[in-house]
Amino acid sequence: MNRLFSSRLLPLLATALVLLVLFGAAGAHYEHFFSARVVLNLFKDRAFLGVIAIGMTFVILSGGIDLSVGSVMACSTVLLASLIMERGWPVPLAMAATLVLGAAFGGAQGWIIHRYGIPAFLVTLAGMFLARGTAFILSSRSLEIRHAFYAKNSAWGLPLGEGLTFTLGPMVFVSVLAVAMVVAHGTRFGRNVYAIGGSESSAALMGLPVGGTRIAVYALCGGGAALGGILSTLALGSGDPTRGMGLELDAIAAAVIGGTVLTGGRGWMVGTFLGVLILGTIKTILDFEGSLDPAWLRLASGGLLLGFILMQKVIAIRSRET
Amino acid sequence: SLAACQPSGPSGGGAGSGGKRVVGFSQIGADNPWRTAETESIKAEAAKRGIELKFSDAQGQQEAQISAMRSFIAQGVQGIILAPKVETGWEAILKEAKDAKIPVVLVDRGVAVADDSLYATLIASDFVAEGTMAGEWLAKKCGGKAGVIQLEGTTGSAPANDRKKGFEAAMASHPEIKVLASQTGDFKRSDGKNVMEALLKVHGAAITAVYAHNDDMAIGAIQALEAAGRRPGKDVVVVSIDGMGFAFDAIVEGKLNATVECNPLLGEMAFAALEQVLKGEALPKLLVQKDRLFDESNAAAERPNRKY
Amino acid sequence: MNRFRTPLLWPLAALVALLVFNALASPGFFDVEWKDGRLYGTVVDICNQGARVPMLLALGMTLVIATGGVDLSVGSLMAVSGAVAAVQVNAGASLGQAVGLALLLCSGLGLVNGVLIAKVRLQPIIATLVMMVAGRGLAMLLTGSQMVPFKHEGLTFLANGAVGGLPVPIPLVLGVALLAGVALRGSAWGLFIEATGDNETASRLAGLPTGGVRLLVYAFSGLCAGMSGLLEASNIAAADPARMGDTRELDAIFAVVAGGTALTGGRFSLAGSLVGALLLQTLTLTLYNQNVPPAVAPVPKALVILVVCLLHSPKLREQWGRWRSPSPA
Amino acid sequence: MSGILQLHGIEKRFGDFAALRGVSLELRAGEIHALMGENGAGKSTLIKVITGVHAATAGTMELEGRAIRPGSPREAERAGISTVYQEVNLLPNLSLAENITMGRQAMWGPFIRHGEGRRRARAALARLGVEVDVARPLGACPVAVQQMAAIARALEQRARVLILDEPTSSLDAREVAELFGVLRRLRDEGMGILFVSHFLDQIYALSDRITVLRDGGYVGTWEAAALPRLELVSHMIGKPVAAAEACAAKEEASAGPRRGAVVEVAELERKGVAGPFSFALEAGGATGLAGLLGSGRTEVARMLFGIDPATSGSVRVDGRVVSLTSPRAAMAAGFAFCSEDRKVEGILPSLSVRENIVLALQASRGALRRLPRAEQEALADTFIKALHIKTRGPETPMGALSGGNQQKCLLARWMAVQPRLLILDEPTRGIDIGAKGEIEALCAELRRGGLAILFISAELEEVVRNCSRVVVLRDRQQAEVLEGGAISLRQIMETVAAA
Ligand SMILES: Nc1ncnc2c1ncn2[C@@H]1O[C@H](COP(=O)(O)OP(=O)(O)OP(=O)(O)O)[C@@H](O)[C@H]1O
Ligand SMILES: Nc1ncnc2c1ncn2[C@@H]1O[C@H](COP(=O)(O)OP(=O)(O)OP(=O)(O)O)[C@@H](O)[C@H]1O
Ligand SMILES: [Mg+2]
Ligand SMILES: [Mg+2]
Repeated sequence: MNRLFSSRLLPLLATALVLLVLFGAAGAHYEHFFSARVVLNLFKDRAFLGVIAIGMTFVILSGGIDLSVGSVMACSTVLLASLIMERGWPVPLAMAATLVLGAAFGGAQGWIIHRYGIPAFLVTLAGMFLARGTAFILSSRSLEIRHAFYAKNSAWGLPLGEGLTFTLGPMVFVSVLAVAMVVAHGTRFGRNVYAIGGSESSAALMGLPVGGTRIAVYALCGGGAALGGILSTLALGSGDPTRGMGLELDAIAAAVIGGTVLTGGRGWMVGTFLGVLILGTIKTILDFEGSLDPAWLRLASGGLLLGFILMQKVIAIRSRET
Repeated sequence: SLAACQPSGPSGGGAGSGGKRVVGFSQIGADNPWRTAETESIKAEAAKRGIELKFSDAQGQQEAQISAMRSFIAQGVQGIILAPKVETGWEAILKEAKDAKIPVVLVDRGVAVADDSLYATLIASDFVAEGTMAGEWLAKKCGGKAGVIQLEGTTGSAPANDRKKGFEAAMASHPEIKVLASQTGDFKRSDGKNVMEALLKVHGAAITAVYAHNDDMAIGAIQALEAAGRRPGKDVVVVSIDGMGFAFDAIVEGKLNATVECNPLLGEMAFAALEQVLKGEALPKLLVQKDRLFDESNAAAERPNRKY
Repeated sequence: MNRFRTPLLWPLAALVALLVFNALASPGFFDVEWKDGRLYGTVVDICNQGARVPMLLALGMTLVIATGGVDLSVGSLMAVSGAVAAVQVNAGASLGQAVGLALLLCSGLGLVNGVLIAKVRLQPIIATLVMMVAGRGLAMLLTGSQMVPFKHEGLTFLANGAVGGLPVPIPLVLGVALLAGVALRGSAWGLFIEATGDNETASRLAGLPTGGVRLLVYAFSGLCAGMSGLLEASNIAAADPARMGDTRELDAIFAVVAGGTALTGGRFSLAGSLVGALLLQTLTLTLYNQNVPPAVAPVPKALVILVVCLLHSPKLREQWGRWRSPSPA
Repeated sequence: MSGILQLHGIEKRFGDFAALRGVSLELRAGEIHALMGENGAGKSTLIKVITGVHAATAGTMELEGRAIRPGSPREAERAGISTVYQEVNLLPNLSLAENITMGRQAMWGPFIRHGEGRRRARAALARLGVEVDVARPLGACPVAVQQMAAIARALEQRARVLILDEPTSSLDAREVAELFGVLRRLRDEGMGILFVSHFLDQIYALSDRITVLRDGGYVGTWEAAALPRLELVSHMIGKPVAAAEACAAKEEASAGPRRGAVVEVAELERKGVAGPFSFALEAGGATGLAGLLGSGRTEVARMLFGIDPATSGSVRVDGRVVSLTSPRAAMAAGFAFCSEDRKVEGILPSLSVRENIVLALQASRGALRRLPRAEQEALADTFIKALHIKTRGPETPMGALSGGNQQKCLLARWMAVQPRLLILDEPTRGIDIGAKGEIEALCAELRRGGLAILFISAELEEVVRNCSRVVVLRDRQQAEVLEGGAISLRQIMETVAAA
């Protein structure tokens, strides 16, 4: 029983282990790396990616994929900015509207995927163009949000000493993670997501609500992207239609590094959390290195990613054998 | 289990490796020759001054630029050079830098912040002015009457927005100049050629001028014009922005009519400014690059001076 | 027969619809002239620009997708190929050497993708994502991150010359497609690819070399990306390592699926993919021709993707059928 | 007794093909009703119409007097119809416990009580006499356990109507007995049970009434006690009793001439999984593997075919040691393996019947020596005729065939390569009696040509009938080898049971 449990969680443990090794090695090599500030930055800078990756994990667990998250995020930052600054909406209302629209957009994609049996890849590819286009139509340039609410809340947070604060972004990220873990593991909806990902036809034959669950999953992911957008406006104080280009690949990579299988049905929310931290650590290492020219930077980030995945695989296989 | 960290931020001139000065440079990307020239210039200047440069290539993402700046702050660099991707969104990170007493020098475009003490100075080109300059020159060259194709840069990018704005402002006073079509060539030579190829079939002889947001797209357009049997530089006026070396060559060959310089060699100015701030000297908030226009009258003479 | 008809029907229908729209909206769309010993016109442009990138990439991508995989690295491999060729000819290599080396390297990198997927058993998206990032780095490394212009008649001829009045890329891509089609259907590789994509476990147990099949398709995809990169570089007489082929993998994937090859693997149709790629290119040129503002341009693109997918959807047809002949309750 | 579920004139078309043509059926409360018919007769399709997987093209249904028209299995389940489908349609990625309780979990507010779920699942399986770790992922369990889980899931739901589509195809005698006990109890509690099986013994042991379908049409319904077996078979095949007799007679397969050992297995073992095993397989002979569920029969087959290669021991073919490190290597040694898990390891659902049949032969020839299309078609035709594969044509996608017909295609795939050794794991799963005879006859013919067969079946009678040597397994080890006259049902049972 115990052995079984650990063997199922093995990829996860391997991931955590490799992250620690990576962090430790970098800490030994670069001055100032081993600091509270670097760890905090990891959370601050990836909060929005984290939220989006969690939504993406739900989608991947259900056997789908969502390429539209980067564009939806960009679109919601512009929408929010223009609602607040151009229409004068109260900030909470504008945020709520953005969240609802993001979720509705995701839900609509889910509905098309389910109703017409079109591959998620394509529907969300169309969604990606649509949301990006909409963002550009809303504003072709970045919009500043200058508002008392933002001034007050963007720097608000738990003081950690040494002038460091655990700001709203990381807080939201961590709470979303906690909720996602409970939902994925402990609720019917969460288990249905795993079921659909395991085998859609079986899930349907077992009488599970396939359609509703699928639509909800994409709505969740769309909502997550919108929330990510909101967090990014809080962190940056602006909306920008070009933000989040290629973000979908980062979100997918985070989920996969965390052990979520792209064919669906297997994976963990904590894994995605680790995946986000790993991507962040890799980037931080490259920034600390700071002497790579762009060509080597790309080779190195590809190499680090590959090395990480290989190491994770080797550890998982080794420990299964012994 | 993290080791207690030292208070970060610049601890006199001693932080970094072995008393060497460390400066961070956050670059937007490496996706075009102009930007590569800028990066090279800053790297070369750092090497010349014996400064260790922490270079970060954000691959086109503002978020990556911000996290790079956070890493710089965590490393306790003495100064940061930032080439901001867009105008907005820098308030928080600039404040973090200021709190850590690290001066930030902005290069090639500005930021929108309420409190201009957040950065030391801005060494910038004025994209709107570039667009206007190109427009005015084109209007003069065509005698106030033309059918123009505008090749825009990457949709939503600051230079594309501003160069379009500046150009259209110039056109406002020339009612007989018609912008026949305005399409994005994504700042790429290949897309510039593809778009031009297509538009030539639609507008044909009505096209008498091309305005491209960068030199690359202009070269692509010239190739398309030639393939269609037109004579760029002669029966079609081609104007672009950036002033890259190859654009000068094209002017000398008579295929490109003019290019507005947008100087990427900011290294020397940037580091000079940084030195001044670190010494505690006051600096003007804006050091505008005087961008010049080159056409057949002065391109050949200038060509040997071009380093990029 | 059956296999031949179904996948081609819908992308062809969409293509025809788009062409009809163009014929009505922009007179002269179908005009073709004979100029300097070659055909000249919008339709020729569509085929030419389409042949250079989406069609070639789609050929390779079709086989990859048929095995149930995907190849995100093709855009970066284009850049690698262009970089190699440009650097080679500038160093005085002959056309054959430059082209040969570029294609060899790209097929090799494709093969690396294949090894990571078939032997190391990484998920295709991840393996090719790594190659997408690293390949771009390699291209930039080869060129010192600079654009590399070249003056080489042979190499520029590839995309700018004409054979029998047609721009070279058109007969080239048709030739590659024909060759691939004959090779796949004339041998059992086609069957093996489809079987691997349909049910890999079962195929392996039936004795198919599923690993070899994967190696082959990723190498072929790399080769196609290499050819496409050569043509793109040839077209502008320069290699653009940082930007060439950027996001073109999405175009290729769309072309393949529009052409009736399912993303889940199994049956494939090369002809369908070519039509899908043409559809995409026609759309792009239509947007230019109609002077749709670049900010708005993604929207019609999204709509066309949706419509084509809806046309393919068997569920939609089923629902239509039910709606048209309601059964007695 | 009253009709709890009534079907009137149910018709179902797939395109222009009529899979069901006006089927009417009445299921009463408190009866076990057998649904019989040859492969492809339309049994599974009828069940899928009842449970809302397929929408009927015409016809009506009533459940307890009220008209129903379920649009999905979910609606059918809500209405009180619980179903075990033909293939195991559960979730391989989730635990047994979750599979059994999915959708009906015990809740605490919005949260699932996982512990309670495991308890319930354990109880449900225990009712069927299965003791396993319910936290194990379903995909890692043997097919038989998966099938039991599917049944447990259906029983767990207190339904009015229970439908079982070939639930016993991979169960052995003991489990079948447990299952039948439970079904009888449920019948006595007033449930209506619809039951599909190809085992006549089981049908007669269990059912009260029998309905026969043929080619999608309704043939009739009889009291089981009043319908002699031969007459049932003749209704199923649609030919007079004499033909049915011939059909039954074919079950007596004649053994081919013995030609000495071709394959010698020595101390074959996969560490920690199964073994060691030592036995010989003769040309022209059939060797059976017998044992309980999970006794390692499938593992032996997988080792021999190089899927999970052995870690020690050797295999000789004609005296030469062969390396069995992959299926391809095993095929090169002349082995062929027809898996028990046809959905995952057998069929290629979107490829055609023809392609499915020629696949292994083509693989053994290599990609470059493509079988000419005409030869492929001839081969497919031959097997479609010889095995009576019911398909609209050789180009029909495999996924559209009935379960039994898919199984026949897989047999055809392996017969086509003309192997030295044919490993058959549950080859007659879901095959009707007529076809069983055909297949056994074909095997006999192959054996006459010098083929050796390794025969694995949960149905011990079949093993006894077909095999000239039986290797009995216990706890994933070889317990004993029985030969010739020593082979009998009793002897095998005793060996299996010996502590
Ligand atoms: N989805 C489908 N599309 C097309 N034809 C189908 C489909 N499903 C079933 N059929 C056809 O309907 C017929 C009846 O199939 P069905 O599965 O009901 O048979 P069955 O009686 O259950 O046989 P078996 O004993 O082999 O399971 C078969 O000829 C089959 O080919
Ligand atoms: N693919 C697999 N992965 C993990 N364990 C497996 C696998 N296949 C078989 N096993 C395990 O090996 C043991 C032997 O199972 P096997 O299937 O060989 O038994 P069997 O006698 O063939 O039973 P069955 O009646 O199910 O065919 C079982 O406990 C099973 O769980
Ligand atoms: Mg059936
Ligand atoms: Mg078995």
